Amino acid sequence: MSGLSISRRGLLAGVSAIGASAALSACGAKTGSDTSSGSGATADTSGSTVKVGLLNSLSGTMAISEVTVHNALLLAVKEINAAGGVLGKKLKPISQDGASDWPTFAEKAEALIKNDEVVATFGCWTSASRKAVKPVFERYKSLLFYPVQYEGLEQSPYIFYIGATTNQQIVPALDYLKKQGLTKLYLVGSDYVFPRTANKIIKAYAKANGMEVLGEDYAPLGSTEFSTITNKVKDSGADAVFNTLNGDSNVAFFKEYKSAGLTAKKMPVLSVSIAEEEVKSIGTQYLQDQLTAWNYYQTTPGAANETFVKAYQAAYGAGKPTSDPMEAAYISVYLWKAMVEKAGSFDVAKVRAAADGIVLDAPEGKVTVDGATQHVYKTARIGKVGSDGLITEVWNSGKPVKPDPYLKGYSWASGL
Amino acid sequence: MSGEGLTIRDLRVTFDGFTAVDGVNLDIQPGDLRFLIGPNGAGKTTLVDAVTGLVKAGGSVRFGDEELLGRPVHRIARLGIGRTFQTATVFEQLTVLQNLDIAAGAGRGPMTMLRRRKGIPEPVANALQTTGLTDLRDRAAGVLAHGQKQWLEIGMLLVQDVKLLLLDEPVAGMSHEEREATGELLRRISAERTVVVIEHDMDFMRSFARSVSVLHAGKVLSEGTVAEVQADPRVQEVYLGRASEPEPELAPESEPQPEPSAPAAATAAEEA
Amino acid sequence: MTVILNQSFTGISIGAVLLLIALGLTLTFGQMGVINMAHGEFIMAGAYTTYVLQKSISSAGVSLLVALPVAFLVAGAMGALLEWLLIRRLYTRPLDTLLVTWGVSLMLQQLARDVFGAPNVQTHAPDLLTGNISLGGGITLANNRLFILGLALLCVLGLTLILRLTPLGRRVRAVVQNRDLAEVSGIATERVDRTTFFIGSGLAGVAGVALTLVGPIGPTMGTNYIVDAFLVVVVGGIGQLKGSVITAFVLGVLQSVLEYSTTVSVAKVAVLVAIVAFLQWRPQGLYTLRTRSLA
Amino acid sequence: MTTSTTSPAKKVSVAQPPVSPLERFRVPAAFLAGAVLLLGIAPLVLSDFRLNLLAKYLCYAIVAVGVSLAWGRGGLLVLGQGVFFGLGGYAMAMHLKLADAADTGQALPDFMQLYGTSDALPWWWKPFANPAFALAMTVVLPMAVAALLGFLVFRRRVKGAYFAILSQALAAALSIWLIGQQATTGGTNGLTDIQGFFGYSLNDPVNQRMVYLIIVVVLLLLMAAARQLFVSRYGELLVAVRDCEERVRFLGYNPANVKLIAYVVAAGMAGLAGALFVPAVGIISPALIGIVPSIGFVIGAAVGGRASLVGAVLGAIAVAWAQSTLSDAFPAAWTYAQGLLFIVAVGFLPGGLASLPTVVRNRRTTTARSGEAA
Repeated sequence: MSGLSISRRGLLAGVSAIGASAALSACGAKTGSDTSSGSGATADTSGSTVKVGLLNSLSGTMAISEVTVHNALLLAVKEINAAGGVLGKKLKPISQDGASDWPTFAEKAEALIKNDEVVATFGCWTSASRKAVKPVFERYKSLLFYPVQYEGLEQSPYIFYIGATTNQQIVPALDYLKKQGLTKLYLVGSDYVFPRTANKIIKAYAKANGMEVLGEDYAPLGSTEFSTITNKVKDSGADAVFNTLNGDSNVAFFKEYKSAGLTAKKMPVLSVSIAEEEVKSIGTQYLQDQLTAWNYYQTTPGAANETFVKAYQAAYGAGKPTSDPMEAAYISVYLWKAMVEKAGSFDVAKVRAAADGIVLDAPEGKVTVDGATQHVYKTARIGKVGSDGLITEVWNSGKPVKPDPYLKGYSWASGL
Repeated sequence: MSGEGLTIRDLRVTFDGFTAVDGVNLDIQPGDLRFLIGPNGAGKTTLVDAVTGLVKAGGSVRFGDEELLGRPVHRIARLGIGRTFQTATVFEQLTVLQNLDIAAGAGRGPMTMLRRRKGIPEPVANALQTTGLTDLRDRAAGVLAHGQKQWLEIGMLLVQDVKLLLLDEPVAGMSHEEREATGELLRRISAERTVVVIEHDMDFMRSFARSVSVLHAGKVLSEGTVAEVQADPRVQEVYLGRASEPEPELAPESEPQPEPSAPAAATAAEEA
Repeated sequence: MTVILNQSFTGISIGAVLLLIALGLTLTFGQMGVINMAHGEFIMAGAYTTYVLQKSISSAGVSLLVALPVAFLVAGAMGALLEWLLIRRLYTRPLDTLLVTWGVSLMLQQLARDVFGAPNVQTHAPDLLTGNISLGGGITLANNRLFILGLALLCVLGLTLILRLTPLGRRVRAVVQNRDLAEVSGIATERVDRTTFFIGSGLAGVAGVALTLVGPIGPTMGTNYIVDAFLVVVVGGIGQLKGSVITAFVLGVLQSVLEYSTTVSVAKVAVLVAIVAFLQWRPQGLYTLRTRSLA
Repeated sequence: MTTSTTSPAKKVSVAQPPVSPLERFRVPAAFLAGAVLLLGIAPLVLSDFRLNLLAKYLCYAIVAVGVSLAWGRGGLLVLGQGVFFGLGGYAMAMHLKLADAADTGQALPDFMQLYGTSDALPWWWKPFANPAFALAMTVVLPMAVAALLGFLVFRRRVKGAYFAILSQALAAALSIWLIGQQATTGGTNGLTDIQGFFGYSLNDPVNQRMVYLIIVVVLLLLMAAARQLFVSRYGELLVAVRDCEERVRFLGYNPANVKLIAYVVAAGMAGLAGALFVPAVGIISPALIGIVPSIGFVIGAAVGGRASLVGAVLGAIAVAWAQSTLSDAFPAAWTYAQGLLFIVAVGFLPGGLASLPTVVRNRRTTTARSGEAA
């Protein structure tokens, strides 16, 4: 934060009416010189309340998933306020709609930081929206808590990654398949960054572990025609399908899969983007006994989860399922609260410094913040879809897995 | 007398098996004022469509030394062949002056095109004068009366400086005085250009035609001066011998359904 | 060989879906020239009709069969309403119709979201339609696809009969070929327009019922199909049912063959390029009504 | 159908009164007022954040200038402007990513290091390291694509509806293709995290303001250029082609070329807008290219008044503003309002809001006249 550009700002009024390009050369920081604006987060913490930003898609194609996360965030804020707030201050949630559009996410992130002066922001779902807002949070040195499992390979000082990184979801899922003797895989995914990165990891893992990847197909996001891909899968003779499809495509894929005569018994599908909410919209008719990989299920045992599910259903309706991203969103607010209280301040630098080692008895089990990577230790859980639409755990990693977003601890991943 | 002649040999146009023009031969000399007459469906408008490149045709159509068949519409127009339509077709959103200025400008270079029109080009002023539209020049063409639109169309052909004018029922719907004035105008124009008129109005034809071709069922039935044609028994049979067909004078402009030559119809059909 | 046969069937079944979603458009777009972007939402209405009916009729098979006519009526009524409220005012402005109905489509999507919720809903397919028929040698035909194929062909047959044989069909064709003449001949063109739109939109509803067997049911499901459906009619040629039928199956097979040998993205892009190239060759589509002055 | 010319009942009112001297100065005066407002006043009264938002809206406004030309005047419903916006944006973003990488001593842009399949820069990225080439491409690339598509489509007289549907298909195809090439285009993420703009850090608000000023200047220049096209002989010809293409053909013009020019110019403007969008917002992604954003580009112009330059520009700004302001507070209601806006503006007010004064005036003065005027 240098005063260099601030002193020059006075120039602006004078030059603004003059030809812009000429003026450009007269002032402004050059790239490379570390003068990131001098306008870090200017959160206002003087009053009896502090604002927190909730940045989710409330409209557009992603609203389906993100509204549930938004609900979980609001629930956590409400609970925290009821229990006295954070450092004696009540939280005032400010919701902004990312509208399923990445540039809009960037715009809204800026609005939250600059206009609403929030102390921290919670939200984003897709990798693309996270990538879009990342420079904004870095520019203004403000914090984002990201609640969704993602493709790893990222470590921004201003983002806390509360969802699983690849070694807490993809790698354990592969370990599980290997253990079951399902070594010939077919990879089906939506065409975006998470499936492509996940599949890269899967292929490297397979190579090192004597497994075989027989085919790899991507469908454009929102694609609903899967007959050809299903034919390819069927003809491949694979033991199992590793499914990284997203959203609507899953519905079409599983309907096709079933009518092609493929079942969980013949060729199980392990999905990493199907949680309880999605099971409901696809239908157990098509999904029964198929596998999923997450860190949390509605059925995960423990008092913390019982409380969470009860509170959520009391707030949003008895039949409403809870899912992994919702749980991660919910605990992200509590984790932030714990960091602030440990730091004794809302100051971003102090909060970050206090983060390491924060432990929470979460609905998904014990989670611990890893200060170095700003990820959390999470337990990997493989689940099976039951006839009631709920997912029950069939295997877990036994203990929380240390986050390793760049897979540095895995020798087979060195070439990635 | 100047201009070039139109030579048509064995012209054929078929639509899905229906032959609209069936081996027509025509020779129109420079400076002629030729009338094409014939009952409905005789192929008059289709013949003009073929000459101006609107429909595909077999045979040969030569204007001077140039073969016209197979050329795109705008290339034929640039050779100096202009036409009007049964339904007067002008640019309704533009003013009379703008209509004429556009008609005058097919050969303009890019720099002229990109500049605003300053003043009134001389040919445009002359055409305004000739067609009597000078006072209406800043009015939108869409609000002109029917007859005025047809005059505007003729004016557009004048500024276009065409050598051959093909007019499709230019006096339909005009009052007697207007017909006379139009006829005089055509006569004057034909001093320097070749004019072909499709017409149903026999009085009008008798007054102004220099030569006449009668079309029937896609073929030339008779050709010659007004008197010769009128004396031809085959022509009388075609016009009078069919009970269903009323006396042509009595049914000038209510030509029913087929022959939708107007571009508006073409556009609508294509867009449908 | 097995691959080829299986892929051919896949292509035909993709074609059947395309045909079903485009069939209504051959009337509203092909015959009437209306670019109705809300057509996709009529498909959605058909799908939600199935969902609602299934809540009251527990048997999946019965509810599906009941849904077919009900969805036809529901979507048809929506279409007739749309025609009466908006489209009839816009017949001379086809491009503006596109944008206006896009607005309608946005509103209908939001309506579905408010009524049924933003997430997809599920319907239960009858067990009979979730299996497949094995012809031996690894060749299998999925029952739901066979059902859709049959339904599509049935709709084509029905539509052809209506257009060819009934007085209504004659009036529809008369209005398409020459509105003014039809009007002076004593045909109530406005009523014919509305009826045509009713049938076209109703067919979208039927397509929606069929799509519950293969795809997601949600507020935005219509947008997945709308451009493809229009392309089928554009390539097939205006006013000609057979053009759309052939096009749907050709595009379906093309898509499935390309998808099998390359990737879905490449196949999609390649099909679109092929369509643009085809329209270079035949700008009026595969079949077209030839009229004079219109080569 | 045909009535006699001499019939007294057929007296017509003057549709276009001759331009009065007052009218003559109205346009430059309005232009000047707009310039003062955007260049002088807005930067003083708006916060960094709001000014940045305005910069984004003005990028949409630049697209609207081209839409007004091609659609308003030329009658070409350009439903694929997202394609050209995207091409311009990607051309610019590719250069800026390469410059960022060079600043930090990297051979490859960050996303390629993460998701790429090769250690070498793809050949088609290489020329974009040259700023002049990249800048030229932001305009040349969209114009070339438009010229090719326009040539194919207009030459074969593919008409309005087909053209609109093909444009949409093109938009869909390009966005699918970009998404599929993640290793070299960033896939769905697009190109993000852009740090510098020709050597100036975009993290510095001063430079952000300069980007805003550049955008304003470009917008004003393009509006002036479009205005010149509108009043030129070409502008008159374009209207003639819109109203009756066949007739123009018989006058010896090739309407395909007339339309092509409007289409290509509009594409160039959209490309420039996309290029300026990148430093203003810091991202370009396939989400800005598909069918929905392409319709969005047209809607602003439709609401404001497609045939009116100022109307189209203000419409684009207003719709973008409403979108970002109202969608937070009332996501559902906003969607309804948006749909209703399309319906009312396009269906019942084809001249857009710009025509509202005229419509009201006409209604007041002549209640008897049939509402034929379009």
